[in-house]
Amino acid sequence: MSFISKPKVGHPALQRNELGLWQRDYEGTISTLCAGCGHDSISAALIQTFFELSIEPYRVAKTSGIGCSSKTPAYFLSQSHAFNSVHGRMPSVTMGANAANSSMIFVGISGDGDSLSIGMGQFCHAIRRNLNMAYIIENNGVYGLTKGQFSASADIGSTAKKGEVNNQKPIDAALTAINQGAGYVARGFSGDKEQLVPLLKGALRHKGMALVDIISPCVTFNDHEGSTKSYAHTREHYHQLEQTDFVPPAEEITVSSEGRELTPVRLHDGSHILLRNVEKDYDPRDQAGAFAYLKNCQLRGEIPTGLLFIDENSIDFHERNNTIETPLIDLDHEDICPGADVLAEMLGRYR
Amino acid sequence: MSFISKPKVGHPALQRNELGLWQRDYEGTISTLCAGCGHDSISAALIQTFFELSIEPYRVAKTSGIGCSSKTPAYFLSQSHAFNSVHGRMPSVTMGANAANSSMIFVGISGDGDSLSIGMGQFCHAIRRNLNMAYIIENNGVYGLTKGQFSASADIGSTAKKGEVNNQKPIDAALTAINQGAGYVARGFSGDKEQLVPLLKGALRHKGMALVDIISPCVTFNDHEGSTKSYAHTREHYHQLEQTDFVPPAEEITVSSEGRELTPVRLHDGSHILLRNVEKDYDPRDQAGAFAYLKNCQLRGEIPTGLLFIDENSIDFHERNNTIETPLIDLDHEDICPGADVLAEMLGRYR
Amino acid sequence: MSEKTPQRVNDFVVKLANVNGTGSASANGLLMKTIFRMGVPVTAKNFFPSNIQGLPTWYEIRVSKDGYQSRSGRVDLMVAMNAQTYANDLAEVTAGGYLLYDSSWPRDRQLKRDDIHLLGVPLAKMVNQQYSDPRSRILFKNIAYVGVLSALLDLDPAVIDEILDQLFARKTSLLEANHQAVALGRDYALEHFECPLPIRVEPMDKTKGHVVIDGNTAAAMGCLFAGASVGAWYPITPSTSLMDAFKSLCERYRIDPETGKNRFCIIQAEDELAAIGMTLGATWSGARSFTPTSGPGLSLMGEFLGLAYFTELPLVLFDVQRTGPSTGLPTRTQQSDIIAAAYASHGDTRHVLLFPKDPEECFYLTVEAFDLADRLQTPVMVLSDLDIGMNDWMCPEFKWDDNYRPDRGKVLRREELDSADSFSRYLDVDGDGICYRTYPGDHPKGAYFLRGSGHTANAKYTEDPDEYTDLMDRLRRKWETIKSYMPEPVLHSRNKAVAGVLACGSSDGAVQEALDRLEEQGVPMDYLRVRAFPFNEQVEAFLAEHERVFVVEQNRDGQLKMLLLNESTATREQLISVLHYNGFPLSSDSVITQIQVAMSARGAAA
Amino acid sequence: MSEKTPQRVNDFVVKLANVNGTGSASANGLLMKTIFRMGVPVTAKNFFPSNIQGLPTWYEIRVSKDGYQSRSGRVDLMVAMNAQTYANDLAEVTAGGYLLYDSSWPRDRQLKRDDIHLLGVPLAKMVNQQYSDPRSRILFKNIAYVGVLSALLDLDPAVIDEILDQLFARKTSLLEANHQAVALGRDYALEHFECPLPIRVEPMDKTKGHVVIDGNTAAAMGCLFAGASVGAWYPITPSTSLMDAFKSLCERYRIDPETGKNRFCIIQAEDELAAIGMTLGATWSGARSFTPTSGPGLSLMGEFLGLAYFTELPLVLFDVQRTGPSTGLPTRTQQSDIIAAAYASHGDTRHVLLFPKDPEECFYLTVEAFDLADRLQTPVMVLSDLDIGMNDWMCPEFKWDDNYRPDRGKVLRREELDSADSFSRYLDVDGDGICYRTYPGDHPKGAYFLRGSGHTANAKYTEDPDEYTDLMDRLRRKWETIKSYMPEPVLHSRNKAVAGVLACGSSDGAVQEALDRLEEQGVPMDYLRVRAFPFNEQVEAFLAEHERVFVVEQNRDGQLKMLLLNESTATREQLISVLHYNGFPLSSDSVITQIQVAMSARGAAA
Ligand SMILES: Cc1ncc(C[n+]2csc(CCOP(=O)(O)OP(=O)(O)O)c2C)c(N)n1
Ligand SMILES: Cc1ncc(C[n+]2csc(CCOP(=O)(O)OP(=O)(O)O)c2C)c(N)n1
Ligand code: SF4
Ligand code: SF4
Ligand SMILES: [Mg+2]
Ligand SMILES: [Mg+2]
Repeated sequence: MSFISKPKVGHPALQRNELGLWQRDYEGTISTLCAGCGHDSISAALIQTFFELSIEPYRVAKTSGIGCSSKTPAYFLSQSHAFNSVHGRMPSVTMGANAANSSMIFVGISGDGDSLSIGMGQFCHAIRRNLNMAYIIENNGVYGLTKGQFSASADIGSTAKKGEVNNQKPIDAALTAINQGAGYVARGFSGDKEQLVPLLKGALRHKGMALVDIISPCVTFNDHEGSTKSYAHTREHYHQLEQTDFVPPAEEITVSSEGRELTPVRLHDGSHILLRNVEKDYDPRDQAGAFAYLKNCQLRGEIPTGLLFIDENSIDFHERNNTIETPLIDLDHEDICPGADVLAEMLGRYR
Repeated sequence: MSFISKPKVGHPALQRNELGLWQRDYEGTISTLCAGCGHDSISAALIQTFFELSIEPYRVAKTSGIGCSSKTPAYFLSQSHAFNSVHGRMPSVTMGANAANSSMIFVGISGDGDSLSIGMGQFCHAIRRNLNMAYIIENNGVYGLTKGQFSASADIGSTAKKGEVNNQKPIDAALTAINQGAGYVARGFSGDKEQLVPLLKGALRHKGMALVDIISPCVTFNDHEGSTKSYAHTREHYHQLEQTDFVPPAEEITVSSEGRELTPVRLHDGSHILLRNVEKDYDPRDQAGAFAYLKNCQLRGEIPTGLLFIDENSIDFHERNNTIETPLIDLDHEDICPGADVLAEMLGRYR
Repeated sequence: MSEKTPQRVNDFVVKLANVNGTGSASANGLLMKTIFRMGVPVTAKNFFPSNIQGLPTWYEIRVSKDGYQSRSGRVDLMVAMNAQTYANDLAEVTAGGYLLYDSSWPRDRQLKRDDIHLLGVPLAKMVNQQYSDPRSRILFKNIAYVGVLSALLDLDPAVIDEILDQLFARKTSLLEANHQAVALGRDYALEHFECPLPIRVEPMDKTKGHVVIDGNTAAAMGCLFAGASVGAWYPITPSTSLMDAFKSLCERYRIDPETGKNRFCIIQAEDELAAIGMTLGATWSGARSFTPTSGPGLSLMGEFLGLAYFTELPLVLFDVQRTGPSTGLPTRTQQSDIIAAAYASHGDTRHVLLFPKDPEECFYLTVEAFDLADRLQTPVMVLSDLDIGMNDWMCPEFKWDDNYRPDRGKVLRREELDSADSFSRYLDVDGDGICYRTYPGDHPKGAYFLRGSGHTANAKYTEDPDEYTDLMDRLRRKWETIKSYMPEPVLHSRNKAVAGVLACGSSDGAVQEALDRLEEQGVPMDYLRVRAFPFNEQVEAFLAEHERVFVVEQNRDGQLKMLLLNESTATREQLISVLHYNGFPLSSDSVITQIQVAMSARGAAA
Repeated sequence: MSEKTPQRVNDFVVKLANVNGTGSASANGLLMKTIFRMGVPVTAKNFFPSNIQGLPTWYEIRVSKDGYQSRSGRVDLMVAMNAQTYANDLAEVTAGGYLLYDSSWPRDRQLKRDDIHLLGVPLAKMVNQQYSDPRSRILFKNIAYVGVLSALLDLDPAVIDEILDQLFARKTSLLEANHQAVALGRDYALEHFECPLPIRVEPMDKTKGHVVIDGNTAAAMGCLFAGASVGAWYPITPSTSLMDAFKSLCERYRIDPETGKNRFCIIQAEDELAAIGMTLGATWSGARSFTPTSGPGLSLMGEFLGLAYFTELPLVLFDVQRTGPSTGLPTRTQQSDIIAAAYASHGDTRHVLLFPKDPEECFYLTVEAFDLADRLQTPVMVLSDLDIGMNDWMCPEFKWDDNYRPDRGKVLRREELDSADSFSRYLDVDGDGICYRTYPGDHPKGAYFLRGSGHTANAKYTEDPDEYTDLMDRLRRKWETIKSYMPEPVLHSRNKAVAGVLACGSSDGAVQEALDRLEEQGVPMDYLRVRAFPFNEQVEAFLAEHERVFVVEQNRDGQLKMLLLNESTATREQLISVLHYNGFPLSSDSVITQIQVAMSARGAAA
């Protein structure tokens, strides 16, 4: 960032949304990330997403771990609640917050280091629980904040700024999520907001774990030649599976003339994601097929983006656990404290 | 276990092996696990395996975490070195031990709780590093030692002893390993020693991460009706992909009359695993194919066993990292201390 | 054989040596409960191995008309049901005492001791004649020795029957067999021995209004009544049964009658790091939330505890202590996490600790822990231990005041925020170091950014040295405030006390008994039982009033003493450690002996 | 304008205010090195934000003919290159001092102070005329102000040229441009200002035999020379550069000449739990192995540290401390992990700590740490801090004795085992509490079972109370042995000292300087610098000899004082805390002031 404040992120947005809010009501504090950092573009996409979905900021809970990426919650929705926790533990904090108040909209922001190294266990288990949240990984293949070590998502053969070559297999966040059965798995690129915003909208509207793995180049430590997470490399190997569109619940889906390649995917609240296939025959509902396809891309060095996998019938944590709809924090004490008589009765067993 | 000492595990083994050792030289202390526990059968299989491979016990490093399963290292090869560490952290301890002395034979024993809950991160990263070890998960779907809570490998719908139903998706150790690119992934059953021993032999001979996920029923907390990890359920849904045979380096592979269904898989030391297909068309060299097949089994409630996946060309940690062959602990101080003159030269840069 | 055993009516110890996984637990419980229902004060300690089946386990019942709850160091009657431990069990019997064994097989060579009485009963033989399937044989052998003991100890058969009737009300098939097994043993004893023994039970009226309960269950009840709605945990002995109990309570008392849905959320985490993370997420959201754990889990929670301290999140953590370090002896007790808990995490951190002495206090201090955590906005750790948590203690029935409402502390909710001009999360409005907080989603004005890095009064990021110092100084000021909120210590004064004794938690019973004995020996002492850290004025006053203070605790390094040295005006010369750390609960005789030795050493030196 | 500035030859502070990520680091380093090469003692502290680019950063160079290394609290010349911090930077200049700023834009309104001298140089303008591409413009602006300063401070241009020639020996394209930029600034200054200023550098001969180096690099050299072959870590500021340095040293000096293969193994772990697990696996195997970390990482290592203590595994851990608690201020310094480190983990645990005072000691104490860890078979933690680890310090060149051989302690290797009758891992053969160990794979007789649960002298599993107690008591005995192995504290006595001062680690410089000043003021004090925990006899002797001891440390809670209260005979009355914890390195004036205040308060009270 620079000291002279940048123009506020996003379009001048001369319109108000359904809540009567301006896009700038969805902005955050001035970013302190490096000028050009992919993460800042993601903040911009998030601002647009929340604005367009007309979500009340104070109904949003932003959570994160530690890293440049995990600073992102400061840079959008400053009127929301945020919990910037410790390194790698965003999923557990989000789980607890969601347990206590399931009525909030949860968006967790993490990095590849935060989620795939120190946070790998919590990441997998949050998926396993099918925690209802949008889980965003700002994936740059390095540890930005600690100055450029390879992260677990660095590809074999990718080079560090000073020339060191990574020789370990990458952990692919999307493949891991698909394997573990996440209900919504998408991949985007910080440099392609047009594709990203509908993917983010879908993630927010999907009920259950929605992973959005976003390639987000680190201009300071991983944007050189030889890096496979640079802007240039990503653009070159970028492979869009579908064109994506988000249709809110009320709107009708107009099947255009090219209707036959158009897949509408219904989300829990009645909204839809419209997919227009680019890659013929890619079926994001087929787990094994998606896995095979993506593994193949990995071998070819291609970066497939779009909605990679969706299970529209996934059952979220609270449903599985039979939790009451009312957020637990809204229950009165009388609703949860059985009272003196019951205590006496209870103690009867111990006499 | 019972106080009256049980007959020593294994066949009476009237033969000595190539080292002139008896099978009882490979035994451990008397098990303190419950009578009938699957884990004890695995100890027996390990005893047979090491005996038949004629491995010098003191050249073996046994590592484990915490759990009934993690007690196993006490019950075989009492003349070996063992490191019974803390819960979920066996992989890191093994990694360090292997870094210091790559000449040892590493066998790590873990449980489903130990590896797939608290240890999920270390499990995935040990695979990622392709640490040269046999990684054994004694998988019973519960936490035995803490008295029967569901573990992360418990299937949806499986019931606990007192009737509680598990409602979370399982983490499948083998699928996770395949996804992450482990070079050797097998599944066995504590109740089928015949299949298990060759799988264990292969795991010990494979150079790199060799996972053997072994269904190992917990007779005390998870062997009732309704459990999907009971002896009965496992036997019923057991689905052997191949018949397996292990052929040591020196021996010739005799392709029998039914030769066409026989796949010899060559391991790094020149030994072979011979696979005789039971499931036609199952190809353990095809990552995406294996994944699809296993996912399908999961849906059908089938338990596929055998060598699930192999990558004969996998490159282990030290090879990737260019570590010297000599175990580091065998280097002399002169080999690693540059000496006074070099120090003076080195300090020149700081003047 | 031996000297005559003196009469020990309602004042003796029965110890039962068994093999775990053989169903002895229910037989032993039956025995204990019978005595309790006869109105005689009784407690029991269970010594079990860290495995599931086949290893030695002991159950020690102390019958004490005076109501002493701790171990006394004696064994009047040993029920030796485990051949593997015969030798030790035999050696443990107090001279003049009894050893009951299974005489189905010859054991004479093993059972050599002249100063005690041997009582052989061919239990296995008897039972094998009666029952045919192997499982029944094992189970009813245990019930049969209860029958034997009922005759020897003069237990009321009607009470036994009553308990059995209640236990097997729904499994009538088993009921008859149980009655039968009791009779089998009882009849044998009446026929072959002179019953009752000099050690025996006489009905009293001292257990009315009491229950027999373990501390983990009591703590779970506390969580239920305090209104905790989220619990996250990872199983670990000896804390596991706390969440088990909470869960079954919730399943009974927290189901929404209309929808059948849960008014609670319990999450079995993947490990302790996740468990505490979830707990903190939940308290941030505004729920009362807790996590139970034990030593290794506590060590894993260090990083998050520092975050909670620094960001001022309420948190209730139960550390049911076991014998450390490392994996240690997972099924044995100790008070050895005091320092680890008080100063958990890197940097300048310090935490509130509560020390319940028994299940009763587990209940009340748990409720208080939630109130304190909310009021003080910081982690509150309840330091229980295996002895309290997993053993059955006799306690007065817990009482509940239906007027109780949770003290949520300084929280601004919708209405207050509506009318507020502005909100600063970390502004010390009241000057006591405690600020106002909000719940996410309540109100737009309540939004703030919680972070473990440097933050201003407005919850903005800062690296400014002065803003950082302000924050740290306020937290220290808050610590002073905290002292005034701490539950008071309990003082037991004695006339002409020659010294003070200070202890905490489960040491209480042994200390109380020891001090009675010492007073009888002409050495009266005052006793202060500390119930919380940080220490408050009463602790200071006690220290000021006593030149010599014996600090009794169940660890090797004198951790409570260390806390006193660090955080009170106590001096090194003043404090004398009385330590016990072999994994078994503290016994009164060990306290007496150590104090006597220390007194005479001092005396000699003086 | 203002009063006349007194001459401060070779005794002044220059502070440079920059924006991070703009390449100022190399310009500032050039400045410092020039002064060093002119033979004048100099140190530098870097204050940088926890981000990568665009936030304020400062570099503070202290030129001290007397060789003082700490901050003094004054700023004689501020180079204000960051408009965002003008106001504060201006305020910080000591009266009579100078502020150099970029006058390319009008700044008059912002720069209002009558008691200092303003020096405006149109740096941006000048540079923009000279260079066209934006990157060069940014970089060479920095080099240009070095040129300006060279004239103002009377730096030797030949020395600057020499350094540039060495730096850009391989990038000749850049060399010329750098020379040019220096000249640009220098010429401007010579033309527009009266050069040199009263604050200026005069060549001396005081830096011969010295180097300028940071502590993390020095510690890495220590690891290299001590023969560490396995290192495992997870990146965390400010410890990261330790492993970076070790890695590049290894790549240079540890490649097998024949095969080109590595004679080392460095593993970037997935987190700190894994890092310490790997380190322990490696030391178990017999390698010298280490892990560097900082506060949050230390908190995560608690469970494994307890295991290492209890199973007696050697381990060298570097905790390069930063400002806590929690994430805290990751790029600021503190000494606030002392308690967390000393008592890390649940149960009765205690650990050896070493406190290097500067990079030189980082080197020597690192080598000693490995010897001690092996000899004592327990974790040894080197408690460095950000100030030591990441700042450039002037130190005497490190020396190496080629006769050094690692002290691997009590290890039985192949030959010894061959002739041994038997081997018991945990048998106290020598009576000092330290037992013999073996390396896996060395010999069949050496095999043993390492476990964190209860174990006998034979490394067998046990839950027996006596065997457990024996083990714990032996470990305590070993702790007593450990004391005699600890590096001695350093005593600085003064004639007729009126009190004692005790400190550790990076506080040393500030304390030494403060005590010189206090002696000048007629208040001489003795000073003991503690270098290790547990404390040994010399520490006791110092405490015994001083009625009052000021304990100087860089944390809020007086953690070193707590250790003294717990683990020495020090009394509460005797110890007076001098605390500093705002994240910046300790300065001598803060020590002086606090001691003065405390003295007069005491004096008044007496
Ligand atoms: C427990 C702990 N260990 C290490 C660190 C240091 N650390 C801070 S951020 C980070 C890595 C961040 O990488 P990533 O999540 O990919 O975020 P990025 O900066 O690349 O966006 C590390 C290792 C820490 N803060 N806490
Ligand atoms: C840090 C920590 N947390 C919890 C425990 C308690 N614990 C011991 S074993 C175990 C689970 C073991 O399950 P698994 O690995 O499946 O082994 P099994 O007993 O089923 O063979 C747990 C939770 C522990 N020892 N350490
Ligand atoms: S270092 Fe990289 S990831 Fe961090 S802010 Fe800069 S560009 Fe972004
Ligand atoms: S509890 Fe289960 S896993 Fe543990 S020893 Fe018994 S049968 Fe085996
Ligand atoms: Mg990253
Ligand atoms: Mg298990």
